[in-house]
Amino acid sequence: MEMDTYKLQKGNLERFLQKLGEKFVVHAPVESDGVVAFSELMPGQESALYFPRTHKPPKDVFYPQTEVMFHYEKDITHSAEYKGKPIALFGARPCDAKSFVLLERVFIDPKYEDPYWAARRNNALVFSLACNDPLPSCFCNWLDGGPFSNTGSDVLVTDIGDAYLFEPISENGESFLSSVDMLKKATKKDIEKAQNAKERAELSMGEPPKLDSLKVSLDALWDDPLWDKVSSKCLGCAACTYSCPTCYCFDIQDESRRGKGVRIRLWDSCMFPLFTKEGSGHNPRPTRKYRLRQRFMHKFSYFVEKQGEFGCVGCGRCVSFCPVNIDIRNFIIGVFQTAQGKGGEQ
Amino acid sequence: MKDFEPKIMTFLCNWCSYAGADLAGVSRIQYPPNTRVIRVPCSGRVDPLFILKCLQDGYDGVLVSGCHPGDCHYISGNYVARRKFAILKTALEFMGMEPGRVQFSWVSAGEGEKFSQVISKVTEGVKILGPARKLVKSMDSLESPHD
Amino acid sequence: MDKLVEKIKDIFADEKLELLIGYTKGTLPLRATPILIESADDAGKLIFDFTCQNNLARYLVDEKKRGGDRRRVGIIAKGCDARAVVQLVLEGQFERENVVIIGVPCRGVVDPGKLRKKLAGREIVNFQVNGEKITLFGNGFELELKRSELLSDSCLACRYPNAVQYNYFIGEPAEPLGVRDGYASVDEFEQKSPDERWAYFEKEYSKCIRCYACRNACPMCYCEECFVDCSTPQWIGKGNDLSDTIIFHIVRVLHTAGRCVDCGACAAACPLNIDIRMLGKRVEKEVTERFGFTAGLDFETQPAMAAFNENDKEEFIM
Amino acid sequence: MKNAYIPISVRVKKIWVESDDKTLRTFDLEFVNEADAFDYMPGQFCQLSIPGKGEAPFGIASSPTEKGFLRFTVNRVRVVTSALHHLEEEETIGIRGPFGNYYPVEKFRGQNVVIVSGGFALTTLRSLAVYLCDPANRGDYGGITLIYGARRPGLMIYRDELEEWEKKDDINVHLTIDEQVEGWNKLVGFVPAIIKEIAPSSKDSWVMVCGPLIMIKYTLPVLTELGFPPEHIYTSLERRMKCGIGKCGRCNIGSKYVCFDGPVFSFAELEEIPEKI
Repeated sequence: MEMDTYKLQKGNLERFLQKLGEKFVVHAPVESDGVVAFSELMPGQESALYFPRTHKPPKDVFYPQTEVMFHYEKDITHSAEYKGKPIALFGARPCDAKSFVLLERVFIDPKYEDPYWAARRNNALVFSLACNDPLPSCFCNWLDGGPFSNTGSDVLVTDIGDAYLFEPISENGESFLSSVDMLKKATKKDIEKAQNAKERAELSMGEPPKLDSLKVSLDALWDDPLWDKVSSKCLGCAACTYSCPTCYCFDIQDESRRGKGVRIRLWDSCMFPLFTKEGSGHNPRPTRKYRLRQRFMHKFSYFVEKQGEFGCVGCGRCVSFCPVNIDIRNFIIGVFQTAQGKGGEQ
Repeated sequence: MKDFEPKIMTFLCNWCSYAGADLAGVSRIQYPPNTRVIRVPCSGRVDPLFILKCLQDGYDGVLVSGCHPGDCHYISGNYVARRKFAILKTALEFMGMEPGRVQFSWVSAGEGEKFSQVISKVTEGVKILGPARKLVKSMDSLESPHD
Repeated sequence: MDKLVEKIKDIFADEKLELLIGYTKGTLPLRATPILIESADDAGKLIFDFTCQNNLARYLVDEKKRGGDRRRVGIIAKGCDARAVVQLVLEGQFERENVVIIGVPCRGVVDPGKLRKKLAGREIVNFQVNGEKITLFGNGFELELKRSELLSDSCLACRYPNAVQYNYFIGEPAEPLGVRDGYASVDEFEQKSPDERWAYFEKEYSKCIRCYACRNACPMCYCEECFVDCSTPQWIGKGNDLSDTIIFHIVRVLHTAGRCVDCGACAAACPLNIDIRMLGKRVEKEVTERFGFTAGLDFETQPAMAAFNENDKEEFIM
Repeated sequence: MKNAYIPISVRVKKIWVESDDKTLRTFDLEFVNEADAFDYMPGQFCQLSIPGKGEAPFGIASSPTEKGFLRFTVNRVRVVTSALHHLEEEETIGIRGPFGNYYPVEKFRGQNVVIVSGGFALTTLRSLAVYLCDPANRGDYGGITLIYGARRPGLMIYRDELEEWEKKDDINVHLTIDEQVEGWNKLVGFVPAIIKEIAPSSKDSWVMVCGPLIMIKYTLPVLTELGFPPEHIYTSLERRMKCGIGKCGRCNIGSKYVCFDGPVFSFAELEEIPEKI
């Protein structure tokens, strides 16, 4: 089905978001004290759409860092799935939008559905904002993404200067857009402008390396000294995994007081020793080398095996936040170089 | 607020302050009933984390009491404790915690009277401050919306 | 730079080093990265300049945990790194004779968090230094800043820019920057009302995502099991509840009291630019004034919190 | 779809101490609401849940052929297991499951099975033995051999039952302890040595082995020597787990989640995975 592209003058954005708020709880990037993260947009509050890449990824909109799973009192349990209005996420970048597709494959599989994820994610609308100016640390184009990629979006929004173009991607997106009067049909010239911005943005990112053989190369390097080298400076913190839009590992904990309690789930990180430490004290991943290998293998080998794609969207947050500058792009290049070197030796 | 009866946690060292409390008891000296007592071997045993934990769990005040300097059963436990408490108090008050919430005292086994005075003073101080707010862990999430 | 490399090569041979902890060029502008080299042949990768922010002493702790504290380890040390090494030796974490401290003069290092804040979400591809001015170049923008605007707050208040204890010193000792009096920021903050101060800390710590980058970047945080990871008993919740988070930060500061060398590694490591240093600095001030102790200056003085004086002030005791 | 994170209420029907050092207790549980009862297979596991303490995974020790109870044997280690040890009969706790795969009973239909176990890892293998020996299933399988070792008699779990089995002729039971003690008139020696001694035929035979890693490590070469191919040797793995349904991300060995793709794996499968068990 051919769907129309719409146009919204920038001055009307607030009104548009109000309209969106009638049916949805709107989450958008908001700046608070120097930190830009997604949160519920309050009436009159300004969204930080100018900000290229939010400090925190929007995964916490659908998968909060700490979340009550159920309440209990003695034997009685009450599940605590989200019961609010459907969520509209406005201003996620294409890399982040793609992360929802990857996370969805983990949380919803044929055998088990995660009801907490589903309660927030189902019926949600994702408006992603195309990146006219990708950052130097962005590498979405290495991973089948791009600054104008629409994977995981219901609507792709493009900034064309004085206006935003709204390109419906899903039928849900289209049906919402077509219900909003203040949107006008985009002209051919508008679409051309967006097209130009897209070409410029894609060009600015340069030619990406081909990652087709990354999984095979990685699998072959399981015991390679490469891991000692990469992990030697790792601090073992979770700045990478907690800022990653596709990292989803969690812990489950009980908190209680005087007979009442909750079971909560909270983000956990494969970089922490406790992640795999067993009750007996045995830890199958005893050092940072094992843990760092798990992180990279999970993203570029296991995830591929399980979910058919790399578990990384190339947002570049870990590149920017790692306190010791472990650069995942460098790691990938290093893997190819090491694999090639090995091939040469044989 | 007039009816506010604070909950105060006291950590008493086994050798002096606990005995002091005991003496206050057998001597039938009156003091406010707002305290819960945890007996510890030495004031040096009290990890500042215990104190923070009490505040987090909703105690309105915390008192640690040990032997007078020079009288420690373990020679120097209270000297080390004194340094830890000085730093804890500095940190908490710098952050904006009310000074009266966390208190320290030396009470010997013979000071039943002093013990009751200390408890009265701490209780009165905390009463004026009102219920603790800072650092208290909200347990709202424990309340099921189904109740 | 060649001088550093040549000197290190000599030291490698003279001292029979088996490992050297230093810095090399990072992948981002204004970001050096730690490097561990096991051979003098790799010395050419070493650099030292104002982008070398990480406190390398924390890798001594790693080395010990790998069971390698019998190896002879060299470490490139700014004033703060060297003080951290001294403190680690003093605490029995590393043998003095196995660590070769190679002092380098420090004129302050870039705090990556500050840089991020200045750029407001943008990123740079290059920079140029002109005396005290730094020009940052991004895609389609240029930003000129004073060097001091990018330096870590710790550097701006640093009193020991050169290693106090060292085996070698490469270069001419640096003068302290003296941009701010050491405790000025703390004293200023203390003028606010208690409720304002509490609100400030709540606001700062509410940004925390509990990634523990601050803890893990700190050379003094070497416990086998951190109290936040302990499950029997579980002291505090592991989620991002504000009260749990604040307790984590207070206890982290208490545990480093009298040991903290104010290197600023914790603050620089924070991905969310939380003001981690403020509370620590106040505690450091108290340790200095009350107990007359400054961490990491010599190998003899007992650390403040492991010692006592019968005449310690006790005005706070009821 | 049902919320797989919410525990079902079960009542503790019976508790007994399993080992002389009192670190092992066995629990028979029954569903508070019969409607919650679930089907399961030998080798699957459940999460036992104690409000305020948390959850821990345990292999199901009862067999689906035994009706009216679910059996678990719990080693007291930390928070949840200690809380379980403090339970009394008639108390209720939570249970989630059954999770994971099971011993490949369909694959070895009509063939011989050797069950090898050490210490308190007998739990799910007890389930398997009872399942195979059930009159409804026994005819479907060839010879069944059980080789079970413990450090000393007092640490041998389900001992009364094992002694009953020794008298039966539909299962060959070999019990061994590490070192001779007074009054022990059965085998003495480590499990791998005993297997070597008994030398079960590998012809049309399958091995299900579960025990301490060190036992498995030394058992494998013996089995290989006896001619068992890795495709015919299965084990059940343990890992720290939380969700039990392949989502929380911690129990993986390579790309396999022990909770979801396992816990039962053949050594042929494990050889494919670079990460060590």
